[in-house]
Amino acid sequence: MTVRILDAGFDPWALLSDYQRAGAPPEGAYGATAVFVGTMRDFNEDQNVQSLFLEHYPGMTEAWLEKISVAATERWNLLDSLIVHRVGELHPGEPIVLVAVWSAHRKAAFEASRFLMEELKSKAPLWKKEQREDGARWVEHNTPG
Amino acid sequence: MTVRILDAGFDPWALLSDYQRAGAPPEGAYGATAVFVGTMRDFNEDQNVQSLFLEHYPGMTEAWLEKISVAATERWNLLDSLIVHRVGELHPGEPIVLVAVWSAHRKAAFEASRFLMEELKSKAPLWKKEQREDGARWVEHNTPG
Amino acid sequence: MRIEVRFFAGLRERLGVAEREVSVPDDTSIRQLWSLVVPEEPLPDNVLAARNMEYVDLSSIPCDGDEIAFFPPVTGGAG
Amino acid sequence: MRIEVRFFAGLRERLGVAEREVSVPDDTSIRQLWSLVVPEEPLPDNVLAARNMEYVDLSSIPCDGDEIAFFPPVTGGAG
Repeated sequence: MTVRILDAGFDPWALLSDYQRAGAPPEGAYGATAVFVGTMRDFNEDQNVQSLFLEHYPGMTEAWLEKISVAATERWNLLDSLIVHRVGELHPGEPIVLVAVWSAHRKAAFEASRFLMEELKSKAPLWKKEQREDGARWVEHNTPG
Repeated sequence: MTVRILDAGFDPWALLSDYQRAGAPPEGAYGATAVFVGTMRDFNEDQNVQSLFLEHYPGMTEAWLEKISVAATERWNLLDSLIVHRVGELHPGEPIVLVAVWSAHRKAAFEASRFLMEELKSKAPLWKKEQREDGARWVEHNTPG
Repeated sequence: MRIEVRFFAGLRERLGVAEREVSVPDDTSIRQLWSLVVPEEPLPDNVLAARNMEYVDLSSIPCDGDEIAFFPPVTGGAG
Repeated sequence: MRIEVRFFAGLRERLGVAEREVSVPDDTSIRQLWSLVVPEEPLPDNVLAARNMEYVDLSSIPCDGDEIAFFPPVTGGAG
């Protein structure tokens, strides 16, 4: 069970490859891996977004992500989970968030990955400020999934 | 929209990295990527499985996977999809199937990836033969997801 | 009419045949085709059939030159 | 009691303060704490509060040495 806050760009596939190669989770035990990657789009609500600034609450953000990881692990009997979230300045096409879970069967993996994303978006202390052509503004709320 | 049947081992993360780097789907357009990887476990119904042989129906397997890809693309307005399935002989820890979808928002990605896996498991012409300590046997049916 | 008949997986192994081209009367249904090709073996309850690589009902009637496949329940994917 | 008060994101920018250590009477609720620290600004309807990095109700009463954070609705993740 791993949670990481990164202030520089990351390649979700390279990160997953390294994570699995390092032996977590144990090979042969899991049959299902579900991954979600959230990427910065170049539009939001029909307006061009040029860049994004992501603020977090150091300590609490990690604690919240660990809390939901524990909840998902217990509820779906996960073999492992990984949450990675970017902070700082981002540009379109860059990954913002990665959620991955490993389980014996696919039902648990599908449900747990979706649960983690919804819990992350609704309560993890992270805030986005969008830089558009007409200026910068804090995003007011997340849309339901 | 891509479908591939592979008769040699593959690294799902390297494959996804190459696929995205080749420019499909277009960067900045998608906000959500959902991926499912099914991996060979070293047990099934409480028995050790040493290896697996996967047979397919060349032509029909690809046609079925393309058919469900089109269905998912239309239903969830996907920006792209990728299905990769192994055939031939496999060992524990090896990936069997990769499903990936790209969309503007996460709801579509979560639902479409799960739909594709269920449609693949229930109707794609593929058959598994397990090699166990007590001999080889064809798997009789898939478990519901 | 001439039909290319194919068998897959456990069915292929049990019957000892992967494909066979047969000549059958017109209006032979897929169910009847089985009996003509494998008279020694009753049609399995859970058998699936495809006509030119698309799922088809056992009661349907193929055309000359069609490829008809019989196979057991599918077991692809993982997880 | 002494409380470390923190503000994040739009709230931090608007108030022009990221953190401030304050001394307030015992039994000051989190809601009252806001009024003491930011008397010029009404408490936003949608404000969230955390006590020592855990979500907490605005009516709860912190202890000496606690860290209390106020922040707007969260907007992390993507997709």
